Amino acid sequence: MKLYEYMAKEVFHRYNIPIPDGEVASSPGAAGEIARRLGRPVAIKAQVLAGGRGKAGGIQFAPDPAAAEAAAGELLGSTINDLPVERVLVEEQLSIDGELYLGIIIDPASRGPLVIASARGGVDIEEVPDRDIIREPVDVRWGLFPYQVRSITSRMGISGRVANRFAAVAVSLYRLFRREDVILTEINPLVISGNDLVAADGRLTTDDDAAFRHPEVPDTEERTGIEEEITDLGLSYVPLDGSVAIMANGAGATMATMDILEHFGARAMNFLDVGGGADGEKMIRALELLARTKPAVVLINVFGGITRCDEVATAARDVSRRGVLGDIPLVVRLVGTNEEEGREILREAGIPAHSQLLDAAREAAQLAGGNVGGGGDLGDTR
Amino acid sequence: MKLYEYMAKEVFHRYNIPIPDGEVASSPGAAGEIARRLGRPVAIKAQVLAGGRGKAGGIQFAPDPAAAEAAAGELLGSTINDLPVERVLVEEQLSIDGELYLGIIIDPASRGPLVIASARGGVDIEEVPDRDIIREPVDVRWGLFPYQVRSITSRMGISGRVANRFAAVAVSLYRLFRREDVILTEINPLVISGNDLVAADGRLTTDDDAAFRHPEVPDTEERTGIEEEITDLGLSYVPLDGSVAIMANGAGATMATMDILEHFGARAMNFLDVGGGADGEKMIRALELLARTKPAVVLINVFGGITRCDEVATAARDVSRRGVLGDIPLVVRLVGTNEEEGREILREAGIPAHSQLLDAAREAAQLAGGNVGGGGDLGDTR
Amino acid sequence: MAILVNEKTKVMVQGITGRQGAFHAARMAGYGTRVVAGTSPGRGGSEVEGIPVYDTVEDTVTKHGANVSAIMVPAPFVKDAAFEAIAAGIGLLVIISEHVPVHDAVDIMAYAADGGARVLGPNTFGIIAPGQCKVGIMPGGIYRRGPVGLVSRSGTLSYEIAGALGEAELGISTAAGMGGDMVVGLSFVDLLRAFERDEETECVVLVGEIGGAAEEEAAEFIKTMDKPVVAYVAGRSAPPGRRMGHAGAIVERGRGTYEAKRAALEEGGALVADFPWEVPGLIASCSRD
Amino acid sequence: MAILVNEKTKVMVQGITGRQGAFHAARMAGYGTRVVAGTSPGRGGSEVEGIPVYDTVEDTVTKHGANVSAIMVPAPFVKDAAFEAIAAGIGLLVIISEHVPVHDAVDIMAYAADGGARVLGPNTFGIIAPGQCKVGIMPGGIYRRGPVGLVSRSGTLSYEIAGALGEAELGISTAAGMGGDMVVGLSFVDLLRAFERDEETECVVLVGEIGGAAEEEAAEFIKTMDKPVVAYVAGRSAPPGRRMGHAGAIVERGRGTYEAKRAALEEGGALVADFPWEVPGLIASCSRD
Repeated sequence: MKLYEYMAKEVFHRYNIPIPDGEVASSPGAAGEIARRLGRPVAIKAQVLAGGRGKAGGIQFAPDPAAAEAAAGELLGSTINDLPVERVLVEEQLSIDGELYLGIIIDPASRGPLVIASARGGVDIEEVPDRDIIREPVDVRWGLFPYQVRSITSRMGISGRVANRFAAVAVSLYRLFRREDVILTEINPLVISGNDLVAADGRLTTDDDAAFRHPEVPDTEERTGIEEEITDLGLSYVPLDGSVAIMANGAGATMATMDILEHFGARAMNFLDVGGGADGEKMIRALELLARTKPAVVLINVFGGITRCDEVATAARDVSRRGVLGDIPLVVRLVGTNEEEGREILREAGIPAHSQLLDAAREAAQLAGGNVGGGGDLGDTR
Repeated sequence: MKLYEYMAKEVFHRYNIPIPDGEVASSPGAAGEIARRLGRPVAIKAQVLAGGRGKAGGIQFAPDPAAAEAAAGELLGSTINDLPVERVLVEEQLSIDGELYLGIIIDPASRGPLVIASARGGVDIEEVPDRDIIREPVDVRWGLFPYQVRSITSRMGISGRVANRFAAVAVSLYRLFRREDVILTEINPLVISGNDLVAADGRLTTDDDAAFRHPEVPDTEERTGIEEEITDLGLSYVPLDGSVAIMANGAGATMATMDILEHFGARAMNFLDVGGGADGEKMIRALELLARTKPAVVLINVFGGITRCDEVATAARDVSRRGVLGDIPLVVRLVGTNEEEGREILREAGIPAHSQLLDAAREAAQLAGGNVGGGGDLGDTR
Repeated sequence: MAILVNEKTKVMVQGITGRQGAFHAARMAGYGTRVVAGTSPGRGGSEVEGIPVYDTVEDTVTKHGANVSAIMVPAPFVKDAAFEAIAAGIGLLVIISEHVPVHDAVDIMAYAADGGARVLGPNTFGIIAPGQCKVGIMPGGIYRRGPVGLVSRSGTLSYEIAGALGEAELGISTAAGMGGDMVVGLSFVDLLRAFERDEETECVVLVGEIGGAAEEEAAEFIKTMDKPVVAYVAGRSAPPGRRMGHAGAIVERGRGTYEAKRAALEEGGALVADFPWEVPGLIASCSRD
Repeated sequence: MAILVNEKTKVMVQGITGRQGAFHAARMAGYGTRVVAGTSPGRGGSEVEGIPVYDTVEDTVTKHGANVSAIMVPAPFVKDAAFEAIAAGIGLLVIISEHVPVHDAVDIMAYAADGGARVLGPNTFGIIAPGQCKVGIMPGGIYRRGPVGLVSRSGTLSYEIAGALGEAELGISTAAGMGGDMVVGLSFVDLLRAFERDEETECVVLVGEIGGAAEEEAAEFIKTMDKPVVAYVAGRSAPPGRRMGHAGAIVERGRGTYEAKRAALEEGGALVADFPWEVPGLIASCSRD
């Protein structure tokens, strides 16, 4: 889960990483009040989970409380990269003597935390040339030590008090990374302000799968109503921009289904991953929710492994019996674990079922009005 | 540092270890109030850092708030094993279906944490026969896992929900042990109450040397004024019951000095360990404090290593010049690092110095009125 | 022979009394796998589908010589189960459970490295040597024995490919799932290396998907291989920046796109299929070389 | 020869720019020890008493072949310093600093075991092979070279014994301090074993104190030794239950009393002295055997 900047900074603060003095506000008046308390020029920062916020005008500066109130008034209620601004962070403007970058991510290649540092902070790390980026994997058995950070700062070309402060921040950030189940965190820029370092901006993404260990962290995901309800079922839902609703099991199969639909000229409207052995009631509820998105067609593609064909078939039958889908056509492709039992259930319910994904995708695309001709020759290759 | 029971339980609670419902009180009225809030029979427990509290009458039971107030009135202001009772813990009385023992200590032999468990809780673990005690060392690289605790509970002969709860408590206690720099913790008894486990009593000793990492923990050491002042100097002071004040460097040498004094019929009144390179000003201040304890004689025994003889000599000279000791005689034994420089300083100041511990101890014992004859033959063995 | 498992493999199931554990333990045994035991703390002494249940992994090792564990416990308990298996000397852990916290996976991989154990997963469909041994949740019936090695990040997608191979009468030496999570044990490279050495395997099919850099790393290794590799990568039509169901499919920072992976694999010498059902044809074409 | 250090040992000092570090680095060098370098993060490039200072331990290893480190940094930084030394491949760490948090010591010992390094301390006076190498804070002048091995938990007490040996014209092969803390690296047993193997050593003096069980463990090992052992244990007059200056001297739970230690050592075959100055006489008596 991505945390808002102000939440990320609260976490930094708990781990003794210096942050600018400031507070979050959800009204212009409150923003002005915070600026008054700070008693100096402030930055007003839109709290949205989008990159490129600065370029999109999401950060403004105000020399006094009145200007702060005005700037907050402009930002609050506007949208930044299509996301509504509901809160602004009002912070002291820092005197900036330099900008560094510090991040920690989970690195799939080394199967552990990777510290990323650069003396060229303040810009998107993507834009920093590789030779200016230091990467240091961490052995989780022992954690990150100041001596390792000293080797990083030495390669960054920083020394003295700033290097010592950098080591302290990095060690704290690593501790936070592990204890809070973080998968990505960035401090960019980590501002050199006099002899101190301050986390002027912060990104923090926690592991959804570890949320059970952190009941205190509020949920920040920005979801539509349907997404929310499906997530509450413990299933994975992604809204897209086409006209076919897909229910499939497993991320890979879902993506392959979309790829093939696209080949036949149709696009997915959304997809629902019921992988991992979701039970029948959940699937029925999920199909009800999918129907509410009013797709041109619903395509169920299940290659049963841990998901069992009989349970999927039972759900499809019940959905059909209850008329949950209205007049939205249903295309089913069903193979794998308990396939025979599943096909028997569908047969009794009078629901036709494909065994080939190709055929199911073609039919779904056809029903969605796609350009099926384009993929006609594919049928012959197998 | 030893924590009071109520403080230990606060820490347990922070780590999700169940504790009885209750609160600490420092007046009988407050104790009655807590009992009223709890609305059931309570235990009133004197908060003192002494073992054998129960046997000494430090735990009382009260069926109602009035009885609780009365019991608290009896305990507050009394002493348990010579320690004044300033606070009582008022807790719900638990229904007890069984009593277990769980502790974790730093084990010098395995150089790491050692989990100690027994199905025979509720009595001092010293009194439990060895065959009923399970010991399980923990690899700090990975920590304590439930599967390891299951092996412990299986050997304890407990199973089912109680075993699962035991594993959860043990894993939490281990996490607490590591994160809070604990050197000894005990839950005894860990009460089986229905299907739950509750830490009915708790002991927690933290590492003084790690106090810098835990600025939030209040200091509970019960010290005399002088002990407090010497501790504030960063030196180690122990009050005893004899008449010779000892200032020495290093725990081993201090104990050897006491042993020899005792052989000559004198006992230490207190000792001060200035090991580890204490500087001159600290030593002077420490000698001033020692003088306030009114010993019959002050014995300085320094074999300089990291402690330098010249600094000790300078301190002794300044103490003598300023008349800090009044008419308390000073016996000095000084050898080791910078011995020549030290002796020169003492010579100039007119302070005699021994080079043999034997001679210094004999003189000190003599001045303290000890039975020096008893050790007379020792002088011949070297 | 096959890689990692074969007809001598002695499998135990952690979480055998759970709904999934019991179901798939029976399926595995039904397939002919030597499922020697299972564990379920507190349920030791019972049986599931005729398979003896113990409290500890150690018991399954000392009493039955188990050397592979299929881990099917709920996500919060996977770390404990994996550590127990490694400490008990299990040589290969097949972690079926999904939604395992990534920091737990990190710890498991570090401990496995210390303990000399290998890990497939988390979030893997498992591993199958057709006709010999099935450790996982895949539908065994679709796998025919033969000369093709199959390695995949995704379960259902690999079934799709296995099904297509079967219809083309192409058999499989071993099909292994790496697991779909951000941090998994054995990598494409580890498994490709094993297939390169395996006598039964003549060529390898790699099934990838967008996100991460695992396919790019595999592409580098393929350059050094003697055996031909056919690849398929899912996610060509996926919009960038959306989370596609699991953490391994995060597309971000310009890395891990379909185009990047396809280009790297082709440069590495792999034949890349546009659709799952093209894979058998490409195998035939490289066998003709 | 001696144990652990000798005239070829290349010593570096961590914390060499500190008050104690600078003082004792000069003392060690003055004794004839090959003090090849020191470290002080941020002070690299300078010199202390003619000894070159670097930012990292790695530099002292690659540029000067340092193989022993004397750690003299403030307690909160000891863990970092020790890990750095172990990671850099230093073979013996002599941790002089006291007040090191015990959990830090625990971690250091575990990492040292992983990294193949040995540790004396924390809170040790160090180790000296008289006339060859001094790594520590002991007054070098009191040590005469000879056939007696000396091992102690306490610094000043071991000086006392070394001084008594010297006055009796008995020399020392090596004198090593285990460190006075609850958790230390090399134990009495480790050091006795080294002395048992050392050709220069003919007998060993063990200096113990009340608290803990290290002397009892040593007593078990002494039973297996060929070389005679003379022991002295401090703390006979100490009241039980008081903390005697450091954690190693906690007397509690009925273990580690003077009586228990003395009885164990005597049962193990050691001659036990009542007072430090009796040690030379006991050595003479066992040499006559």
